[in-house]
Amino acid sequence: GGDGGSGGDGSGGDGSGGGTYTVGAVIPLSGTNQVYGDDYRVAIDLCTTYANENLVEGELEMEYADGEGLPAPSVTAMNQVVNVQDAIAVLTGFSAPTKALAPIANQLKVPLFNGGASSPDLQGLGEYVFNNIPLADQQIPGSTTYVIEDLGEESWFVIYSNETLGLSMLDALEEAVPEQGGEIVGTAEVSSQATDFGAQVAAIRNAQPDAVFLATTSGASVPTIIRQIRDAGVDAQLVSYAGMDIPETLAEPGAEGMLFSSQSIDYETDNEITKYFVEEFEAQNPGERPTTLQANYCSEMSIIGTAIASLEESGDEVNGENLMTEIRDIATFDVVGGEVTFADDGTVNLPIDVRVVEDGELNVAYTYTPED
Amino acid sequence: MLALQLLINGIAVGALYALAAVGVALIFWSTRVFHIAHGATYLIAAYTYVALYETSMLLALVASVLAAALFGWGLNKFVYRPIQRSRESFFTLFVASFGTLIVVANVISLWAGSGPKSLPTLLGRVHIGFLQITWVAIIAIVVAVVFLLGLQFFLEKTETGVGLRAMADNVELVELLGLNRRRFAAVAFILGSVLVVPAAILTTYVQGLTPQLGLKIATIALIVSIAGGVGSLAGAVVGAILLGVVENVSTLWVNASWGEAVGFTVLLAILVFRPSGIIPRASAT
Amino acid sequence: MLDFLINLFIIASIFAIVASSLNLLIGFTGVFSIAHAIFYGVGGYAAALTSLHLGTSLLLALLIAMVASALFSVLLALPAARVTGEYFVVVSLAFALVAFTVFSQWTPVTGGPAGLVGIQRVTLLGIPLDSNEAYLGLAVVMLVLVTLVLYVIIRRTPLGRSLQALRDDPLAAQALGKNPFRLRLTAVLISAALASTGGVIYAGYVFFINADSFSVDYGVLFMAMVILGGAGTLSGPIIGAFFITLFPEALEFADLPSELKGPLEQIIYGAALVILMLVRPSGIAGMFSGLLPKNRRKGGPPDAPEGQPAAGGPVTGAATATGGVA
Amino acid sequence: MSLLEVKDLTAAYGRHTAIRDVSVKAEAGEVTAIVGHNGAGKTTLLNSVAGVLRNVRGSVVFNGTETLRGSHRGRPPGLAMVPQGIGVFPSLTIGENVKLGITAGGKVPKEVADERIAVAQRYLPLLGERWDERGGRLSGGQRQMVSIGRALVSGASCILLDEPSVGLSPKLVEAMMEVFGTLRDDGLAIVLVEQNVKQALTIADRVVVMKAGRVIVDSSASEFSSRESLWELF
Amino acid sequence: MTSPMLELTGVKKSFGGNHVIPGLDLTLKAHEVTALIGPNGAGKTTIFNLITGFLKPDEGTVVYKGQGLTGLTPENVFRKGMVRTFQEVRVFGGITVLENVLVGREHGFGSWRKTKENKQAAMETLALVGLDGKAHTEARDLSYAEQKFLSLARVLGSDAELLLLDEPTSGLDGRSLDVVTGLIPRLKEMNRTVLIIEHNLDVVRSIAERIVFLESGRVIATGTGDELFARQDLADIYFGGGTVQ
Ligand SMILES: Nc1ncnc2c1ncn2[C@@H]1O[C@H](COP(=O)(O)OP(=O)(O)OP(=O)(O)O)[C@@H](O)[C@H]1O
Ligand SMILES: Nc1ncnc2c1ncn2[C@@H]1O[C@H](COP(=O)(O)OP(=O)(O)OP(=O)(O)O)[C@@H](O)[C@H]1O
Ligand SMILES: CC(C)C[C@H](N)C(=O)O
Ligand SMILES: [Mg+2]
Ligand SMILES: [Mg+2]
Repeated sequence: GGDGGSGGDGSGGDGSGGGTYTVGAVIPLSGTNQVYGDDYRVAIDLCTTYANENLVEGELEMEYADGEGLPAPSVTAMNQVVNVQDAIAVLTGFSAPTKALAPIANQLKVPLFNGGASSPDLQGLGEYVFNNIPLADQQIPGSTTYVIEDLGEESWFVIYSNETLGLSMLDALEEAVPEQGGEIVGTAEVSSQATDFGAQVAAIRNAQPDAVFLATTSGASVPTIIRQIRDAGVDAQLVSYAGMDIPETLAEPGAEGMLFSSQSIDYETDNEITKYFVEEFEAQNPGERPTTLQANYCSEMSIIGTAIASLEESGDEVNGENLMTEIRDIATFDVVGGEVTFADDGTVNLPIDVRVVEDGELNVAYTYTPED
Repeated sequence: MLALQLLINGIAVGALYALAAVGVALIFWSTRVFHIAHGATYLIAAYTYVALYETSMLLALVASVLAAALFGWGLNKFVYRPIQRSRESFFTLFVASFGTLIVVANVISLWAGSGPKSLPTLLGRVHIGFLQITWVAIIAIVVAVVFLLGLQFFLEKTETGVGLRAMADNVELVELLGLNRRRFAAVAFILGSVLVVPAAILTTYVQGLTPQLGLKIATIALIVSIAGGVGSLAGAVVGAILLGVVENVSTLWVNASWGEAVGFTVLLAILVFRPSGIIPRASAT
Repeated sequence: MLDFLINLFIIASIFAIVASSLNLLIGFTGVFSIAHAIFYGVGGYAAALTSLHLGTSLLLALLIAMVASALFSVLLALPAARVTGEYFVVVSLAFALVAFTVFSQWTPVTGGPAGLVGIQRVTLLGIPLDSNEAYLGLAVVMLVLVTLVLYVIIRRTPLGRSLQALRDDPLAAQALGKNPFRLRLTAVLISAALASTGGVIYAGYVFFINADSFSVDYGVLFMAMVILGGAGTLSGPIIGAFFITLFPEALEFADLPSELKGPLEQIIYGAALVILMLVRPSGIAGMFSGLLPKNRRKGGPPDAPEGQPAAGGPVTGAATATGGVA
Repeated sequence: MSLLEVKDLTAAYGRHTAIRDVSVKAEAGEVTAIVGHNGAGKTTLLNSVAGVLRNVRGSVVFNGTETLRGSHRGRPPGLAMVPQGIGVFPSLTIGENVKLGITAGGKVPKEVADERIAVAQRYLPLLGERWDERGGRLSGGQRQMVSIGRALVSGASCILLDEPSVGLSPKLVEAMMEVFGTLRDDGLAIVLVEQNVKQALTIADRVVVMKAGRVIVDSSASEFSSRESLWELF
Repeated sequence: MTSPMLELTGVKKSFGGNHVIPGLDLTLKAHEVTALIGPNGAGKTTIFNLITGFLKPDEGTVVYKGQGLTGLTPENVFRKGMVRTFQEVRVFGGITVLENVLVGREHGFGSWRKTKENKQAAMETLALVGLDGKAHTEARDLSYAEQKFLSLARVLGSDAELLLLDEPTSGLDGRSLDVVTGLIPRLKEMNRTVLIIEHNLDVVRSIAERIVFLESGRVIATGTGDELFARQDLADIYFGGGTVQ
């Protein structure tokens, strides 16, 4: 693991190369969302090694702090990794915490990377905030096009969580579904803490839709929702987005045939980081497949590594401010599955895959390329 | 039709709450421990069952009962009782109880992962026209009624039951009379803990299981058992079912994330107008 | 490092403000509430909204927050008049859950789950409090003020005496002309207003407010601070708040394996609560002589006949099934 | 060997020692009255003997068994107590309240229990009249009767009575004293703590005077009555 | 001239079919010490509860100095000028002895400004029962007898004119008893009227100017000690033999 003491010399070196650079990760290490934090950590650790071996001259060191996927603990955790451990960059995920951390990142001049949260209001949060994941409004059209045009499932039911992500997905769907000639025949809200979805399922049965879209942030409850929908005899097409394709979901028998949108990741891509990630992940987690989000967190280490390497080369001091400028200058990075280019508002625009669960595995069913 | 289905769902969920609530009602009322760690007992029972059910459902059930009983007994003996010995304070016990829940929930997530666990669907559903209800819900309702009657009998008719009621009134007096307060407390904890087992198992079948569920279940159980009427097990059951029904039926008018709040508001209102709960402890004969 | 310590002390001071104000209820009035995170939250939201719509004046934010919080607290005080003792905990728990839902779902006002962003640093009489050092100063001054107000109320006013009388024996207090409802209401109003000042300081510090910072877990945390420090003492809640805030941070310096860090920290925190309750059931403040805890002692006074109801009678509603006036 | 023998008993509440080196005996078929001012330590003594207090040193031998230490720690069977103050569980019926005395005394066959209840109801008719009513509905004095009734049904061979007459009407006090006299005549050991010395002397065989945690007088009742100087104490 | 201090007319109270007070008339004259005696369960404490608002009469009226008390809460009854003690000790354990007395004196917002006078007066009251030396002790650290005294001091320290005392001497030793019996007659000088429930006949004899004998919720006799103690019918139900000398 990449843990370690608080590197006393971690202030970022003096530009001569060979320093130790601390990168913070404010992710859920406990609580409801720990599933995600656990996943992210695997990828982050993996690709920290990659960056150390192949990119930076000095050494990247990870500092994890528990943000629980909630804003308040995340703020404390961020202060901790930046002020005590002198992190020069911070990785995070989840919409609400990312929004909460953004002003701090800008104030402390520490680049903040989001590889997991997909709420559209994460764009334009300031110079220091980078989302290397397509936000929800970019992902939705992929699913609607495929499900309505190709599969002919026209009546939709949306289950959404009443918060940034769920609401923005609902908005996007209300636009995208009719655009493709479909219709939303019903919506039901779920709260993130809930485990009983009887009311929502009853509403679905009442509306008899062709497709049910799950727009929630809580991966922990998605398998249960699916289970309860299926148990009630509803066999509509299930559709969701990137954050939900965790192993627990895929393991749920009722998820067979379910669709997930995510950025298109071509694991065959011929770049170093992709090859490394695919090989090492397979080696360390035999039989498992990385999630899209894991790929994103690996990519973030590669982006940070690349930018630091470039600073080292030019002899500039490696600190948060220079790192931010460097990333914005370079703009386009090799990442797992291809290339990303950061727009000025800190977002990336990528082709979208719609993948289908077949025997617990995800296979690409359709790829959608947004016109800019 | 939707309304009727929601009513049925509400009763089904309420029955599960009720199962979780009777145990905590018994414990809280007879020992005055604000036993939020009942959530930990719930988790231990449920995870034990999940870990073993593939071997044998019966074995898993027995192990679950033993684990719950052992935990409840041990918690009382090694945590609550020493605290009560030095100075009985309601909140001190509550903090310790809360701390225990945190420890257990996190130990479980270290051991079994924090992700959701689920069990294969059990027995399916009964259909009445468009309406449906799960067999699990029916079992829950039956078990709840059986427990209720059994406990009522136990409390009214057995010496130990009367002892527990005496303890609810005045622990010091129980001691002064030379009655074995510790034994009564142990019985209350063991019995109350075992009572959570069906709730834990049945709920896992329909709603899945995460370490976070412990706090939620214990909170609901405590609230309904007080709103139902302190010391009134029937009240706890009625309170639980009321909460389940309000939560579900209210989704006809409000978003689901308000459902629980609406349910609690109803229970709060009941407490304001009937401070002694829906069915107060027998006050007159 | 210094920044980090300043950050911690700001947070600890804020928590100490809330815990101290809660102590007025738990320690001195016998109103067992775990809903205090809500009033802290009302303060936070009030400050955020003031900052977003009315400008950065600290005094204005404090005024609005205290008034809003006091008004809102009436909803909690109403049941407090009828349901007392241990049973009120449950009422406050339900209240906290309902209010939390309002925070997190009433999007037009609270921003819903996304919360409110864009809060500005406050200014005091036109002077901006930009640096963290200045802000720490503000938090500490606020804590001192709140403690002072509490000290005066509790130790120097007839109100304080009446509240404690009510705590010790509601029936006897009534017989001596005290109106339990009005007293509990007053205590809840004051306590809620004071707690909201903590929320104001918090909002101005983190620039971001959403419901998660005011969840039931925090309500329990504040209660734990009061108990851990020593209920019914003025210093107890402050000690408790600093302890509970600083202790987990100290764990950060322990070299825990990262994949176990979250749960392990939680386990250590939970275990610490249990162990402290076992070894210091009356609170840390009790360790220092002269600050003896003034917890409610269960049962009667030392040599009073045993077995008398500590509280009871018609007003306690659920507490006794029978009129306890014997 | 006396039925109950207390030797060098010292008991403390925290740092405050309430009784020090107290030795008393209670014989079967005798009433031992313990008198003394408020706070003299009478209740502490009784509670220590009854195994309720924790911080106790010394020795209590009941029926030949040491009860302070070893496996018999706690309340020995055959010992019942009427505690000071209100001794009623308000939400239990009077019947249940009384029957707890049987529970505390140990398992007995139903006939024996019924027989004891009948006797108690004969002594205290109130019990019979209001058997199924809740204890919380009784007046102060009535509660005291329930408490006494509970000791009567316990089947104990020694009863510790801590100011049983408090709150009772004068006539009832007399009646109670008669009952205790009868029990004594049946061979029970009665330990009676009383404020009212005159009252106690009507049935006492021995009188123990406590002061500030110590026994200052231990004499036969007749001797005590005749010594004016002792009367001055009150 | 003297309209009665307190007048109960046709007061009835039953608990679930049990007619505890089937119909009671009772009058108290100002500046008198009246004892309310009678067998256990006669309804004495219930009468206190009915007068002071802790219980509501089913029927009948309670009039205090010409004002009806019906429907008033206990705290409002107090404000009319009467105060009670309870059969069991109820002190405010967590505050000092002095503060206990102050609680009964301080009412309304204005009392803050009069703290000094109030403390003075409270200390004087404490001196009456011999507790002035313990003014700053927490009440829970007092002995049982001292707590009984404090209960007395608390009601004396209030401005109430009518004092209802429920067994103020129960559980006290002879020495302490004398303090109470010495004090009560002096209350008249302080412009107080007293109604006292008491089972200790020595106490009743020494302090009561008038005795009201209650049985099954009815007044069956009223008179002085000499009149009542001599009556065989009352002895049969209450006094018993021998104890009244
Ligand atoms: N729970 C307690 N905690 C501390 N001190 C106590 C406690 N109970 C009694 N004491 C003290 O111990 C001493 C003896 O008290 P005890 O109750 O035994 O006296 P007593 O003779 O029974 O008096 P009374 O006649 O008032 O019942 C007193 O000084 C009393 O204050
Ligand atoms: N809340 C109640 N519910 C039912 N019955 C009650 C209630 N309070 C009192 N009683 C009954 O009313 C009668 C009178 O009780 P009360 O307490 O007034 O008696 P008392 O005269 O004060 O007796 P004591 O001298 O024993 O204190 C008793 O028989 C009692 O059982
Ligand atoms: C990892 C995901 C569940 C995060 C979620 N998509 C969010 O926006 O918060
Ligand atoms: Mg005593
Ligand atoms: Mg009475």
